[in-house]
Amino acid sequence: MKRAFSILLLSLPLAGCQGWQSALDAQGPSAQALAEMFWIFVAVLGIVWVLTMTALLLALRRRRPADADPLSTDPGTERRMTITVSVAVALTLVTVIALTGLSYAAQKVLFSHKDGALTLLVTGQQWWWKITYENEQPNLVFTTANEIHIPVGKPVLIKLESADVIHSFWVPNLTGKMDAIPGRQNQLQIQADRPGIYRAQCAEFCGLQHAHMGMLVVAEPKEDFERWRNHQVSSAIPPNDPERQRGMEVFLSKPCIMCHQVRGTDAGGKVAPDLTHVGSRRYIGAGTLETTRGNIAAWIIDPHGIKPGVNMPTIQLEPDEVQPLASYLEGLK
Amino acid sequence: MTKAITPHELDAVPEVTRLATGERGGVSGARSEADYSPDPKELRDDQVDGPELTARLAKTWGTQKGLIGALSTVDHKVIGRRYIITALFFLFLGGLSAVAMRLQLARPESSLIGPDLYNQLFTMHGTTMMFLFGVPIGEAFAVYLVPLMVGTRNIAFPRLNAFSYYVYLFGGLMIWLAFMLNIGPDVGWFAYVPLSGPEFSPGKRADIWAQMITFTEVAGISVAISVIVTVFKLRAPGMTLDRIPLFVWAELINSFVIIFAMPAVVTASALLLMDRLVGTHIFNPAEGGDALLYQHLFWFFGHPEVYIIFLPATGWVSAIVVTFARRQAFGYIALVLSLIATGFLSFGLWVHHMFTTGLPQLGASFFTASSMLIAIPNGIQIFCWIATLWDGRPVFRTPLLFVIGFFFIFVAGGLSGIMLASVPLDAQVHDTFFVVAHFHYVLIGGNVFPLIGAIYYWFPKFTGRMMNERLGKWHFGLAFIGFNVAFFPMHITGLMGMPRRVYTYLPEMGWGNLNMISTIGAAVFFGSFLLFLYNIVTSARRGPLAGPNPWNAGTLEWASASPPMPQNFDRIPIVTNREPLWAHRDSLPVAAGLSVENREQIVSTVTAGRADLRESTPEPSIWPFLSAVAITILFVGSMFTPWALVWGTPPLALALIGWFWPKAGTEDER
Amino acid sequence: MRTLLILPLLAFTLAACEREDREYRSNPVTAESQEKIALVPLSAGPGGPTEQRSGLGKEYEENAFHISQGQRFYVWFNCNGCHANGGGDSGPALMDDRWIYGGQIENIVQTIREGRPNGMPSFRGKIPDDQIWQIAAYIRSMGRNVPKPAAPGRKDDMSPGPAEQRRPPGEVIDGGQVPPSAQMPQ
Amino acid sequence: MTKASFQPQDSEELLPHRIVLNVRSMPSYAYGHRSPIWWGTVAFAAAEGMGFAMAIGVYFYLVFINGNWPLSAPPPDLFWPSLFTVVLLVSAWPNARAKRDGEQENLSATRRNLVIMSLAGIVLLVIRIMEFNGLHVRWDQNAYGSAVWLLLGLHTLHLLTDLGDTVVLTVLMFTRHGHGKRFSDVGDNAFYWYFVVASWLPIYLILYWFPRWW
Repeated sequence: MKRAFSILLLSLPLAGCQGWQSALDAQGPSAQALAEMFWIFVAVLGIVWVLTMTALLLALRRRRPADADPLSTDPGTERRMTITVSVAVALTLVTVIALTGLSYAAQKVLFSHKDGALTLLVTGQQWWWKITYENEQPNLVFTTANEIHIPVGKPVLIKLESADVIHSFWVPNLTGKMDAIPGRQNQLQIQADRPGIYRAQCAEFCGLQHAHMGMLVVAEPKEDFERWRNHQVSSAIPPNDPERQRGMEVFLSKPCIMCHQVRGTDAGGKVAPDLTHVGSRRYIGAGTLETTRGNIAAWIIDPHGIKPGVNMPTIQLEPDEVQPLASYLEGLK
Repeated sequence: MTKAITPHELDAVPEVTRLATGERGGVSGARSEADYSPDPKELRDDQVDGPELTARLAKTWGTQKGLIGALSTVDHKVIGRRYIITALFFLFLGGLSAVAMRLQLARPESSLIGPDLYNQLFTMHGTTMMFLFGVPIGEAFAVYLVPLMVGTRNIAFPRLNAFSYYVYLFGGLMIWLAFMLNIGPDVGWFAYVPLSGPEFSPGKRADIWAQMITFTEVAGISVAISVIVTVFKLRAPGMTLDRIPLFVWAELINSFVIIFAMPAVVTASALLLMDRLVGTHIFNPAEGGDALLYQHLFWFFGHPEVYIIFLPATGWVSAIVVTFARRQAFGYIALVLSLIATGFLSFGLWVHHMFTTGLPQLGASFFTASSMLIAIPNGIQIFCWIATLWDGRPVFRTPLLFVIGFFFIFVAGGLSGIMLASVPLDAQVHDTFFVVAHFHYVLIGGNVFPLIGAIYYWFPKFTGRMMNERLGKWHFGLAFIGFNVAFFPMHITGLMGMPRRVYTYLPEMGWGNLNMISTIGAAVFFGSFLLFLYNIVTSARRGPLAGPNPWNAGTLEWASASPPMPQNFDRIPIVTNREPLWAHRDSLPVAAGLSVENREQIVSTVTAGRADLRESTPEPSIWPFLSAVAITILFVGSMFTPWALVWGTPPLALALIGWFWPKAGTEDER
Repeated sequence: MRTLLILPLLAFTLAACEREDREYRSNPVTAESQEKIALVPLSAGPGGPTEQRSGLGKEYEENAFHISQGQRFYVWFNCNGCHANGGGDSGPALMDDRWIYGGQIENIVQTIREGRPNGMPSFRGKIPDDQIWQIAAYIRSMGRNVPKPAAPGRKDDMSPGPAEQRRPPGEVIDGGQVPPSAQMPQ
Repeated sequence: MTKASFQPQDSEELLPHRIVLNVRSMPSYAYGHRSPIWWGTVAFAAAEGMGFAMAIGVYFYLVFINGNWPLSAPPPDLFWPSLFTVVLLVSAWPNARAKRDGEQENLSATRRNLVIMSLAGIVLLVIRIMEFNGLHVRWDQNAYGSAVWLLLGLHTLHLLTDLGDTVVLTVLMFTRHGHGKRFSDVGDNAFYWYFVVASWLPIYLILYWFPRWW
């Protein structure tokens, strides 16, 4: 038990280095710069801490005779301590100035935006992300939700807005966070150096389901990205098997269409995530459940069991409607 | 018992000499001579001595029996004791809510506590710890100890002080009662708009939070003013500025920070209430308002708030270090100046809480520099304390152990704070569990550990009994280990991407083990407090009796009985040294001539501490309590209808008039 | 002394107001509420029309969270397209005291669910039952027919006038005139 | 580790006293900074002044955010606030006399001054009501309206508080309590009135002239 515990403790610092939502597993240039800077700070400040604590422990030795008057001071000791304290303060000042300089340098690099290959408008909503790919060609503009695809090695500009309360956009593997504030627009640049799937999560408390407001950033080679984009722009492909056709009927006859949009059908709601290609996304419920038929069904039957307080209502479905509906949505690749 | 004065001692107190020989400063005017000559029939303390003097003064200064008497008391020790117990009670409630949250977070996707309750819990935890424990506990110690330490008999404006306690109590009870009624605020202790605004926080929950701020602000500022005036005007004769105990300096500067910081948060909460209740548009971007304005106002208070919590702790640390190192403080002037510098600098840092809001980079850089700079005054304090210990003869009793714990934890927290001061690093760790770890290191390390040390240290003064040393050491061990096991892993969970204020997380995030460790640590930490509680209760009943000065400390509070008599001192001491009891081991120089039958105390000059007036201080009165009740009705009513400001004012005005109306023959205060 | 403190606390807790509950998972989950209500207080024979209320109405219109959700859905489902902010446009006003088809929450639920002649569509099957109740509760708050502490404050939006909570408490007069604007199909 | 290492004072008793100073002949009250209450008033004024500073900060923050100012409303009328300012400034004179006569403990003059100050407060309150009428904007109209009402309301609150204080003190002066320390209270009340005057001047400029200059 004890050993298992100490192993766990030892593995702690290492565990932070990996992960799909980790600040120390840097996958982009700015996260890389930040991680390096973080370790420099840790080293410098760690030394400061160790030195101070050593001084403290040494100070705890009894140097004064037991019968000394507490008001008496020895001028020599007093002078030596004054010098030592002054030196320590001076060293602190130097350390602080050095770290401030380091911080400025990193800040300059981080916030100098290069020309983006891509501009995205990300709107935080309670509790999901609406993503609009902007483009000068109107036919390449499209809206999706909770999953961003970016080409590897290209800087991507993210414009951040909010539809209700303050949210914060944070992909730790790629860069630091930036708030989405109602009435304002903030900007942030992300770039991934390696293909991969990185998780983002809302970092500003935004109400009941702040905990389940995730998003994926999928970095992929340019060709894959282009393919993905061209597919996302298109409307949903009508289903051709009877079960999914039945599912589509269910979808269109139920409250779903009041909020959700599936391009190419009558479903034109704009207040909830666009479902045109929901089946191609890896997660549903804003990074809450993996996209499988079973999870989609579970989500539709009882959204509040999974994400209590979400604005998705519980709707009235016959038992034989659930399966086709889930199949239909899962098939919206 | 009285001894004649020797010329040698008079040299030590030149100001006193001048006074004693009849020199008098100040305005000369057409005042009647009658005011100067005391009533010849009135008994004075140069006419009686010994137990008789003690008994007579105790009768004059005592608190009456019965409920009315208890509610009318203006004794700073009675009010201070209530303040301390109430603040500790809220600490306990805050701790309970923390344990509930830790249980929920121990496992991923745990369904123990839903998001609605969890949001209320973390809001209550933060609000309670900051507003109902953190600020009041420092003030509570000031209320109890500052008059004793500066050698006077009561706090300045004792009725205001009593009033502030009741306002604080009612505010705290209101928010916890609301929580039990499921109207607990659920918008975080910072209550950012628009989430806390009228559109996204329906019902009364956010109103309760905002109004609680009003309560604690009224209470906080009132105490701060009482403390400032006590330190300025009621110091024992001879206590010049450089003889003020470090604890008193810390509380003085703390009070100034409160006076200048609290108006910002009350502005924020009042504007929030106005937006919510009467439809103003201060925070509504569609009508020319701005959501970030709220954050500026809140953090203009919120950062000094951290120092409001920390500054009293520096006072505790200074007192404990000096007593247990058996050596006077090294670098007294440097310590005082760095306290003042901390107070000033604390107002220049607030934007470092807003680095991720997209403010202009240049402005943000300025705040990086100022935030890092505050490491300097804090560093000076730490080094001076270490130097004091170095040249001392440390006695390892529980209070000192907790101070050593403070060094380990607080310095670590301060250093991780330097990371947060850097704009780019903050962009990564802001609003993650890294920050949670950081500020618990700073606040628990910087306030709670010294506080527990302070309680072990002053407990004999408060109760007349010592606390159990063995339990104290166990308490320290458990608290130190529990704390670090609970909070150190949070640095890592934060870096692994876990945001703050989430009620749960997905299993695939891989944060489960670390969170489980944190929960175990939190349980141990909480357990150590149960031990503490047990120690307090049993020691208060059966602990060994303590004399007036069980630690053989140097400051004036130890010159009073344990627990102190209602009059604190039978005669007002005269101060010739920073550590009067170390300087005068055989007898205490005192001033005589105050009334035994009326509540008189010496008013002295601000800088030189020269005795100037013998002013009478207010008698007990029920009106401060009634005023607190009236203001509570007004505040609570105004959450439901603005008309409460109209119908709530006459009762309040009546109560205030009752408060200030002079009693025949005695004098009163503002 | 301690019991003295606990007793009022207990009493308070028992009387805890429903106003602040956040009942996001409607129960029973999918059933449509069955309410029997009359449009006007007139009926053949003495004693007025027979009515049967489930008490659900009170639960919704006295609850701040439900009303606030209703306010959200009122915009999401484009009610303001015809009724504006309650002052009426091509649809009748919702904040006055005249109610053509009855102004109790049960009437409003029925109106939303079934639709009414001259332009009000039926939302049965389009809006889940609990959301209809929430919208109806919000509509009740427009004329301040709900308790003041539960009524919404101003929105973070252009201000059309005093928010629901600041309006004087309204009355409900059943059986009004169809406004001219709503008489012709738009 | 034991108590012994503290060189304990052994005795469970308090230190014996040695009287080195006798304060018998000291006065029991004083004026101005010699009296604790004066410091209390200053401290309250500081806290409230900070409140005013915050409110003014909010106002200018909103100006800065919006650019155009005032927002969709004409600037407020000038007549009543200017009259208010004049009356307020004039009232500083009886206020100064109240303080001086109070310090000289001249009961009849103090009574007269306090009555004048109470009347001045009431007149100012009436003018203030007219002032609210001439703002041309409601608090719930837009952020500009909210900020204007905030500042004016905050100052009115202080006006009301001091008026209440003055009236109670006036009544006291006509009772048997009108002696001794009451005169010191008159001085503190006068001090607070100066605070009301001083805090008004910037607000007057900000509310009524600034929108015209912007």
